[in-house]
Amino acid sequence: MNAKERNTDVFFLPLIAIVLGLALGAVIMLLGGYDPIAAYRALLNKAFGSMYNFGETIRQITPLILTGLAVAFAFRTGLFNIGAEGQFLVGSLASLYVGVEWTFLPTVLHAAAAVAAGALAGAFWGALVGYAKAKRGVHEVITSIMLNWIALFFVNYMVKTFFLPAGQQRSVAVAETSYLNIPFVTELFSNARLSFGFVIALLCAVFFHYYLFRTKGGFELRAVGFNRHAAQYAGMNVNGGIVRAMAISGAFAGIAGAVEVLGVFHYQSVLTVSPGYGFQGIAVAMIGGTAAFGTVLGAVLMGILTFGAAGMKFGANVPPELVNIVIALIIFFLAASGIIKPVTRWFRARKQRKEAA
Amino acid sequence: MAQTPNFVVEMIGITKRFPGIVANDDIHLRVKKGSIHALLGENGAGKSTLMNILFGLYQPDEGEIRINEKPVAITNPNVAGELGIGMVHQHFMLVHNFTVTENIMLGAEKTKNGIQLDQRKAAEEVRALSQKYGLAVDPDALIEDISVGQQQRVEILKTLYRGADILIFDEPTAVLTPQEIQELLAIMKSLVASGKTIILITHKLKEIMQVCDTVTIIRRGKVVDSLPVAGSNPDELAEKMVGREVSFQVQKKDTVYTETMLEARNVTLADDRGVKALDGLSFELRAGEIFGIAGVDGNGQKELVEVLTGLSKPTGGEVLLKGKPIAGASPRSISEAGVGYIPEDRHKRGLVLDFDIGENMALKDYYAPKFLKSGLLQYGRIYEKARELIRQFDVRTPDERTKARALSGGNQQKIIIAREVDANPDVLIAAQPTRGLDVGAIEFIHRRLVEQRDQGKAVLLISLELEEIMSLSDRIGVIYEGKLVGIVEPSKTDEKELGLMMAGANAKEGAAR
Amino acid sequence: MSGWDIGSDLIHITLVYATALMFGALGGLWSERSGVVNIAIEGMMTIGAFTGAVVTYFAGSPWIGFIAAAVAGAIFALPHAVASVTYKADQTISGVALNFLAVGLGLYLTKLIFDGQGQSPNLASGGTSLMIAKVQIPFLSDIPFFGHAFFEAYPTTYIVLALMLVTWYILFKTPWGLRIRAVGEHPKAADTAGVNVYLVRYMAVLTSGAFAAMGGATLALTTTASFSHSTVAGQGYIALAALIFGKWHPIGAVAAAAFFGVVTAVKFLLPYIGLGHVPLDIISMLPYALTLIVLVSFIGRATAPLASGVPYEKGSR
Amino acid sequence: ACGGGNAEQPADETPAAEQPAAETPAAETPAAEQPAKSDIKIGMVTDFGGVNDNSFNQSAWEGLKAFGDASGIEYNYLQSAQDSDYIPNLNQFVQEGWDLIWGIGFLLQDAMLEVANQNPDAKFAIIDGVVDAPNVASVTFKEHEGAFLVGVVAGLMTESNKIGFVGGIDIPVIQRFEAGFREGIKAVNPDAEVIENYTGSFAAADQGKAAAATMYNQGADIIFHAAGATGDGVFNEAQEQKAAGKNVWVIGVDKDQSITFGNEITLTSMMKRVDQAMQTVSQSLVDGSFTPGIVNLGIAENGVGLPENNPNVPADVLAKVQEFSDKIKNGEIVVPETPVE
Ligand SMILES: Nc1ncnc2c1ncn2[C@@H]1O[C@H](COP(=O)(O)OP(=O)(O)OP(=O)(O)O)[C@@H](O)[C@H]1O
Ligand SMILES: Nc1ncnc2c1ncn2[C@@H]1O[C@H](COP(=O)(O)OP(=O)(O)OP(=O)(O)O)[C@@H](O)[C@H]1O
Ligand SMILES: [Mg+2]
Ligand SMILES: [Mg+2]
Repeated sequence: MNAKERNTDVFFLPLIAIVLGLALGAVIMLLGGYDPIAAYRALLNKAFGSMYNFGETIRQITPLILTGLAVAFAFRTGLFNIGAEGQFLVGSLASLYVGVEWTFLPTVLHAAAAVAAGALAGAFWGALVGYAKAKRGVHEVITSIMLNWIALFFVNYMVKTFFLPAGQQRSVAVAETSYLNIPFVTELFSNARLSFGFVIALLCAVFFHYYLFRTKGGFELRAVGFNRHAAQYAGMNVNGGIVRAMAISGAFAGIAGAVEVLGVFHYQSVLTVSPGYGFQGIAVAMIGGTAAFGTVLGAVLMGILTFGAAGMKFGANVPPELVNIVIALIIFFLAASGIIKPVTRWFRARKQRKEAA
Repeated sequence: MAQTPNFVVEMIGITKRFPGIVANDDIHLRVKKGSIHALLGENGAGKSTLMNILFGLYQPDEGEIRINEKPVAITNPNVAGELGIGMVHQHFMLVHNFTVTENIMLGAEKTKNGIQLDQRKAAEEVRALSQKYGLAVDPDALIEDISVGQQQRVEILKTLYRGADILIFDEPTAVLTPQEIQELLAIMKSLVASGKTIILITHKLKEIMQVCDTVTIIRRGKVVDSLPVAGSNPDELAEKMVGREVSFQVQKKDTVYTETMLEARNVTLADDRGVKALDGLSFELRAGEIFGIAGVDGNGQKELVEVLTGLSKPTGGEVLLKGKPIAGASPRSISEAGVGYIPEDRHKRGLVLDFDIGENMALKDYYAPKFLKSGLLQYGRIYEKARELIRQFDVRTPDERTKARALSGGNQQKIIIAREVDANPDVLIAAQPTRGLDVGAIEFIHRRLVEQRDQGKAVLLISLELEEIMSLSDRIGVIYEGKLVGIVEPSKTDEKELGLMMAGANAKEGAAR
Repeated sequence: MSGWDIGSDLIHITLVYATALMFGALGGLWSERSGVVNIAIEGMMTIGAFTGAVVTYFAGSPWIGFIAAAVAGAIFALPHAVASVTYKADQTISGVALNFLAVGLGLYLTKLIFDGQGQSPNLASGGTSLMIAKVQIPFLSDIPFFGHAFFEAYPTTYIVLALMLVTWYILFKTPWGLRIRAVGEHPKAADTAGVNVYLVRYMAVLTSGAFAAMGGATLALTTTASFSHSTVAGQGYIALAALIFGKWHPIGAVAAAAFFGVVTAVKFLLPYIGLGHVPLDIISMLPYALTLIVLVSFIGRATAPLASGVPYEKGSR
Repeated sequence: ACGGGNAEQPADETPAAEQPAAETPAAETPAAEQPAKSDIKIGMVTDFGGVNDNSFNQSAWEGLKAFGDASGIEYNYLQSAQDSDYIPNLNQFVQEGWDLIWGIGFLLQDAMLEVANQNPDAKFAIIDGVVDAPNVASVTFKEHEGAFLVGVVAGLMTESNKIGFVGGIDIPVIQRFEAGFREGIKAVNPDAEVIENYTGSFAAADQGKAAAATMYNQGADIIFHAAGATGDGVFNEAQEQKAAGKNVWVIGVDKDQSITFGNEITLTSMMKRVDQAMQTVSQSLVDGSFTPGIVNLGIAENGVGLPENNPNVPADVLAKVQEFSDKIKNGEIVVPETPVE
């Protein structure tokens, strides 16, 4: 395979995986006696049918970008962050605190401080995982799973103890000065809850790329991720690197939590189950090939599918869980891209034949 | 048929292509029964590939194999086993947390009542085999607890246990001590005497001269020549192999000692359980010399290097660099203070295999101002520097953005050497710098080390290859059980004496200061 | 309530609670010991719960459902094996895909079969229970304390403990086990010794699926009585944690699962030891916090089988 | 066994027309025989419990379904997968011009307030929550009153003098259940001990089962649950205990749960007539008499109470229940809304 072919594969493989995933999803719908065309049309309609829906789709995509980046970042440094879920939650809590209490801050500053608080809390929660791994050798998967649950109950406890208005299952609202919503945008999208958080998420993707591939810190983290022995010998602080990598990863997820509180709900609910953005983030990162831009695209795809799913139920009576199947298939084809390589080869052969003709 | 010589192995017109390279190009190889047949060639010439084909790990694209004059299709190692072919691999194929017996029986297990492993019976067989061929090992020992030489015996026992008659040895001596090498060569002789046939891949011409009957030389996937060893000589073989004349003589200027650069004083390193890997070790390394450390593997070399480079902190004693204590300092501060290090395991410590060449060459100074501008790495400059080093050190690679993983061992080693030498350290620590490399590459690396010395730098050379130590060093320290048991000059000793010291016999006086 | 009764009940509930986790952890063990990372335990348990509940509902016998679940689990694991063994996929990614697939497939099919309902019919409804019944071992169950604690349990608990011993025996005492472990540590060594690495990994992954699915079926057939989105709800991940906690050893993994069971069971017994007023969230946090503390302070470094996560490519170095 | 078939409760207000329609062979019934088609559309949005949780949400959906089938209006539901879905799901109905949009459960309260304010022309109704907006009808229940009555049953019928309460999430609605239940027990049997356990979830049958197991093992003989699908586990455990020869009971919630779980273990149920409220309010929309505001349904309004048939409750106990029921109805007893121990 030459370099050019490799490049086209980077582009084509995901595309083919997505098409195949959707096609197989259609077959499954047919087998179940549903109308796949109506279903996909309803899905797209739900995702893009009106400015409101379009705005809500962006709202759905935003946290996915961030938790996707969290997972991808850790992955790039040799760590599997299955704990974005918990980092997300403590991020929400911290931004809630700042959003409610720090009312002495003026508008933009208040929001910025609240987002920063979310990032810091997420970073701290991630750093715990890194610390346990670096200092005590505890596998990051198991600590993250534990910390996810701990975060869920801890955040509930804090919300109930310090922020709960009588008779409610959610916190008091954050001050309007900390809102991430931009009034004219909200109006443009007929009250959809998209916010400046989307821009923050995109900025995070840019930061992700630059930090990892253009700074010395990123250089170190990648080296640690690939080969910690060589990194250690080359004078890098391996343990510090692991903690730092998990902290940055956690910060992304923490910002996701902040954006949900400051841009979507304006309060924090007492949760019975985690919202699941962390786990979806794993899928997003995988679809995106753990690259910054890829992760954004992965989040877009994931957001459209999950938000559009309700439309499918509504418009074609297809159980919304079908999109999970489609997402699974896409990830699967991407992971085992060997399965679909024959398809790309066939395309190439056909193109060459055409060119030859 | 009857009058043709008795060939057990015939490989006829073998071709094997890998993406972008023809590893074996119409190779013909005929091995006589009861002989030791050498395969010689540069790194990447295609020797391992050819043997992997014979062993059923690869399928040839073209060509035919005959075993005992019958055409065969060796589709996997099981088939090879049935044909009586066994292989001792270049990188040992041993499961580190299994016992010797478990490793030997793996894939050919003995059971009682049809279900349960019968370790005892297998162990008895192993014991019997090791007695028969003089391969002493403890069948119940864990692989990770035994020496490299013993591990190799396990590999040989593995093939014998399966009843192999044709044994392939891929660079078996690269990791052995001189004594172990002699023992191995004797074992090979005894194997052949009992009717086995051996194919030996090695870069060491001396070994070929010592035990082999025939040698086949491969260059860039093609057979250059196949000739009886008797009547040939190392120079001729080397020239055929590399395609040019190779000098085995290391040219050195006279020794000009100046000040002491590095000094170890009573360095001790004990692990959690108090076992001492280094036990009051002392030496001085002076500018303008190559100080060789000879010793059997596992006598503290690894730990010594780790202490000197800051990877571990000694539990006792002092390390002085140009008079300043550095024991326990971080690897980075030691490296910045002027210590360079060519690690023994290039894949583990030397390189980030998934980084490209440019990144690997900048692995230790990526943070230097020359590569940074307002916090951002200047990849343009990093690659520019890499191109320069690639030229200077003759690294064979398509470009500077090729992943280190894709290079041959020799070229990977050159990246490390380029990086460490270019940093212009006052002290260069080289651990096993030529392990597994061909004579051409070895020559190159030796020249670089001597160059450093000649420029007035201090070089600490740690090697298991006595020949390398003898030819390069100005002084030789022998390490045994974590102590330097003697310091000698190469001109006043010989391999035999060194070998004895390495085995712990009676340290030479005037030792350890 | 006497302390003895509470203690006895604690063990009793622990066993009920931990059984599914034990299945899951043992399932993961098979796969990971052969060098295939399995974060899809969650998905495999989900498929097991689904199959167990649905087949039991239609076949009228929980044991048919239980066995069907094991078979379904093995089939469901097949794509993971194909991806990670044949196509050398990143095993983590493949596992993530399977987890998504299981939830999707389980609920999609449930809704398809049961007229749009997101939950299969309750197996204990309508007076006749289709659930697996607890057994009381004659005589032993009459022993004070120990009887209620250990000898009054679901058969699945005894099955999983038996499977733990079987797993241990196979892994450490038979040629198959030797090969599985070799493949998990150093596949190339196994390959050159004539072991079919791919076959071993395929079998191990399929076994893994069957075991984990039995865990899911245990949930559906002994505790939740139906399949829904909340039947497994993260227990597969806990099982994964137990596997790591138990250092990839069958007995260790089962013991770790039991530890999770204990800390969970404590939650229900707090009211009887005068701690009923501790906030629910703090109580709920307890199992996870305790685990974390134990891990960080006592257990520390656990090393996975060396080759786990690394696809084996014949002929590569 | 599909839950849907059990919906027909003897219900006073249900139009009689529904019965014959159900009895005619369904397949060939010409459209003419169906109740007149109407172009009114009523939708409902649930939380993540889903419409077959064997209690609350299911009750709501069955009510809407029964009403829709009887009146010929169009109906549909959307289940929320996460918190952030509430608003888009409500909006989905708003945007497509549905005439009345139900929110099922307390958790939708905030979302509905927001959507109702943004869409003053749309009409909404919520169960179990109070939304202060001019276009929302809020339906709440005096669960404490109904729970008081089953508390009376439990207090009179317990043999071990130990009674359990399994709650779902610790929210005001569920606290009302507990408060009433405790009060009812106290009224007839002040010595009885009440053990309570909140599992923290409405969807964790396994936790319900474990909670019930400990309660029964520690000597309780009757457990009242107010925990949605978590309560399924209470029934499962009771069934097992019964099979092992123990004399234990469950008091069901929301619907008459003996229909699902059988009379062997179901002592009685605290009916919360969500289905009827759904039908009544929906009917008012069809009639044109829809009035926003708060409706609080207690014993007097027939919103809570015991099922018609209670084969396991002796007549004298039922008489006591009737007595207390009257006292509550006429204000003689005021049941507290938060638990007093
Ligand atoms: N699996 C493989 N895939 C691609 N190329 C390979 C593979 N194995 C070997 N090659 C290439 O084939 C050539 C011959 O390699 P081989 O390992 O046979 O060399 P060798 O003679 O054994 O070298 P050395 O002395 O370093 O052991 C090399 O250029 C190598 O890059
Ligand atoms: N998959 C592969 N693709 C390309 N080249 C490969 C591949 N696998 C191995 N090689 C190449 O095969 C050659 C021989 O490999 P081998 O491991 O024998 O290296 P070596 O030079 O002997 O070094 P060492 O003995 O230190 O490992 C090297 O050039 C290596 O880069
Ligand atoms: Mg080789
Ligand atoms: Mg080599």
